[in-house]
Amino acid sequence: MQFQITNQEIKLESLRRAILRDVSGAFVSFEGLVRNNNDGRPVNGLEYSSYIPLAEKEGMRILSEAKERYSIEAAACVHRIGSLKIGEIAVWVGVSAAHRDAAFNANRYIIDQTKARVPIWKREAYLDSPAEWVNCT
Amino acid sequence: MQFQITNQEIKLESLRRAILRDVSGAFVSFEGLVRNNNDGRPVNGLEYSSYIPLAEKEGMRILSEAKERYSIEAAACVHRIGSLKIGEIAVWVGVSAAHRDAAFNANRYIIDQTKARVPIWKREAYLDSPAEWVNCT
Amino acid sequence: MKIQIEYFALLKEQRGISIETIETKAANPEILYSDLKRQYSFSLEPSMLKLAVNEDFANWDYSLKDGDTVVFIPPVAGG
Amino acid sequence: MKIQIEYFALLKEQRGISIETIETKAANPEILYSDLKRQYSFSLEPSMLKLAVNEDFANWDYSLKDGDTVVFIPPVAGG
Repeated sequence: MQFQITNQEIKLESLRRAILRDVSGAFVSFEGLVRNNNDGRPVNGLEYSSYIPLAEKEGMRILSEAKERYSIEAAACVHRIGSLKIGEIAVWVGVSAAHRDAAFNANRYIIDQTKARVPIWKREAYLDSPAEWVNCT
Repeated sequence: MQFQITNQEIKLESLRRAILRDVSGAFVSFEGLVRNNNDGRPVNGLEYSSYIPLAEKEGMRILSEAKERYSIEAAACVHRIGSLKIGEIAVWVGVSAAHRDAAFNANRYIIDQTKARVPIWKREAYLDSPAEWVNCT
Repeated sequence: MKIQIEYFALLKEQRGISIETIETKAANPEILYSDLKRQYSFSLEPSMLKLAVNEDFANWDYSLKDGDTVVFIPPVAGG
Repeated sequence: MKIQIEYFALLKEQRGISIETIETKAANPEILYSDLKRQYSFSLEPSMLKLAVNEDFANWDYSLKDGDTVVFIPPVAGG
């Protein structure tokens, strides 16, 4: 179980390997990517910031909850902060389990709860107007 | 949209890249892995076989259905055949979408339908008893 | 008429070969499978199988024609 | 008493700095935010914020003590 805030590029393969077990029959990963628009407005890139000590604490709580609720082997979540370009990975969630039902449900739980509860903020740089903090209007 | 049966090792990174788009805000991947037991019986490895022409046809139908039902950008599924060892990837499903809801739901649809409809068979080699065709008893 | 049959998984194991061409008078795949099941002691009941003719799914009452390729599809278990 | 305040996202932008230590008589974070909101014209209503004291979530009626670190948490939007 690992929840990490990082300012480095997210490297998929090492994260994936760290949560696979010999008993794992299913592995589900989610990637949140910087896309080129938000509700149709062209986006240049994103800037993420976080209140890191609380983010990592709350993130670990979410992973523990997922492990209690679903029959999973391991789970991890890494969220990047700083300036990101289109196509870059902002957040990654990986879950391994014996069976796919638990892996899908736990992964969905972790990303939904992370987006709702973990103190991370996103500022979108638009091509056609000033940057805006998402959700803060 | 690609549905492929292969006897080669499944390479994740090139598959992932092939379905990412600049509009993709979410990417969900599923891996079905060979695990070291089935219902508690120790497993040595698996052998998969397929009726390939029909498998690829039915697989493409499943991908088309997923694209009709969910707002996704792209989807692909690759299933390996031949002898697999513990920890190897038997099946991979990747879906990109603007939003995570569609990516999760479409991915789940594709793997569920693939397991139910695509002519692929699995023979488990047990450590303690003769090999068995899964589902054929 | 001549019908080509491909066998997979448990049926291939029980038949001992993966493909054969046979001469048959079976009007449809239901009758054909019933003949083969008796001949080779296939353990799978037809209700457990799906059917493909000429590389696509077909119904059990499909009228077999000379040169058709038939596949009886055991329960699948991908992934 | 002395309270350390850290600002993030829109609050950081509107305050112009990310951290400060202030002298205050505010009994709890609710009163403290109300003071700061007036002083710096913060646009976010308290109902939109969550609150952390000393690196964990806290209630708005928490009794502030000398040396506490307070963070007002704007609506989050990770991923």
